[in-house]
Amino acid sequence: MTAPWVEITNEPIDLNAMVGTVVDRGVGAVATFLGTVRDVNDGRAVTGIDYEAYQPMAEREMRAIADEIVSRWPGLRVAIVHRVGTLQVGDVSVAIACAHARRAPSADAMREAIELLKVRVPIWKREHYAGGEWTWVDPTQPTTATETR
Amino acid sequence: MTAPWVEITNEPIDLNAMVGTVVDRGVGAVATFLGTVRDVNDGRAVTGIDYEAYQPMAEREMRAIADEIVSRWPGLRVAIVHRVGTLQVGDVSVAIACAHARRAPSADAMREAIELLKVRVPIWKREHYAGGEWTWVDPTQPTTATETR
Amino acid sequence: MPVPVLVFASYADAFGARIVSVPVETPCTVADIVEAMRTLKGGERLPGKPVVAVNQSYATCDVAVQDGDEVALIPPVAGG
Amino acid sequence: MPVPVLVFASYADAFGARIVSVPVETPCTVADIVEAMRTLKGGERLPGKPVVAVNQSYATCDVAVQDGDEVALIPPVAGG
Repeated sequence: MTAPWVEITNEPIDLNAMVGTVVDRGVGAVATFLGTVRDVNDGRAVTGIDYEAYQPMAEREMRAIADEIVSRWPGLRVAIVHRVGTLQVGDVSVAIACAHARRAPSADAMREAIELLKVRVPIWKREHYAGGEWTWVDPTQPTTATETR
Repeated sequence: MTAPWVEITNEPIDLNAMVGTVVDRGVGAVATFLGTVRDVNDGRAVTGIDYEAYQPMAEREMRAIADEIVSRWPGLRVAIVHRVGTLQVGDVSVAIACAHARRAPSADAMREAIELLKVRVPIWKREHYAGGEWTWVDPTQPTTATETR
Repeated sequence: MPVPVLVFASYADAFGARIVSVPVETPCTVADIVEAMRTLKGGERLPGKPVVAVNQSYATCDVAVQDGDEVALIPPVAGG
Repeated sequence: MPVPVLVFASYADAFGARIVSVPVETPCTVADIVEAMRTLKGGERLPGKPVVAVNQSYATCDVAVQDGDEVALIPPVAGG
């Protein structure tokens, strides 16, 4: 696969493979970002997260983000992969790789990509907590209500 | 191996393995940086790079950098690996992985780590150019003189 | 003809389905669809201004919807 | 007793060796070692203020060097 590689997947994310798709002979720097499931959020013990996506639109938005950052940092090569399904603590949910001749553009583009992804790409997560409660995370709310399974 | 993992190695760098050492249950974000050998530098066609290190001091400085960024971003988990020997275009020369509960510290620490590495760690590179010339790269000089092999 | 609307995550929980058949006459607007959805069971759980996508692009409330368009209600996103 | 000094990269090319035996009397200073190295073949290629490490830490020119210390001359670094 060639850059930009954007994908919603059910499988574990292979960062080495993503880096392989963005590196070419003109690349001197690759900045990557990984989101991982951590065991606490808003002070609550998290046991796992279900990720759900509106897959075709999510891939379309991810591709739009890739195109936007490439137009802002010409020569950039981008891969964005988001995993869906049930993830455990420590699993990688999203990976972004930005490759460029120079390190500042690769790092700046990586930051921009994850920020844009978080506000625009139609993906949702349901956090499960110790004790069996769960909630759909709503970043627009200061705290989120929970439901009991 | 546990974080911080710092190493000078002759072997290809496995980014997935590095990420594995910095992710733990409290980590929500991992920012990584890879330096790769590109086919042109200062307008000249590069055919390969020899990296040389003062290994024990290089590892000591890399560990000092890891310690410094951990003290600046508490909770950070760091891996820094630099490859030495003869590298081809596209090969990874250096990899840094910074893991944290939150993405801003992971990304900021990654940027700081590569900047510090480039000014402090005793590693040198000899670039080989199309035509057989080569030079030890001196970032303190605007342009570098070359010698013929 | 009713418009099938894709719903996700908390909205799918609210409506108890992943596709909701919304009783409107096409052509109509995004706003018409949202208002019609409020009258359905679960619709009371929609926020004041839910985000809508038409044909996989974010759409403002005045955007027209024709037969065959893919309409989706987008809960607050939380990827990453 | 001469001090063995580790040299690397372009400095190793200049001196034609990776360890240079520098004729100084210990204890001495980093500056003494650098000045003694300038008198050796290849020493004319050293910059005005070469960077020195003693026992794997960067050292200013007034740092003392004893027998057994590990001294190294550090060319401009270019890692990454």
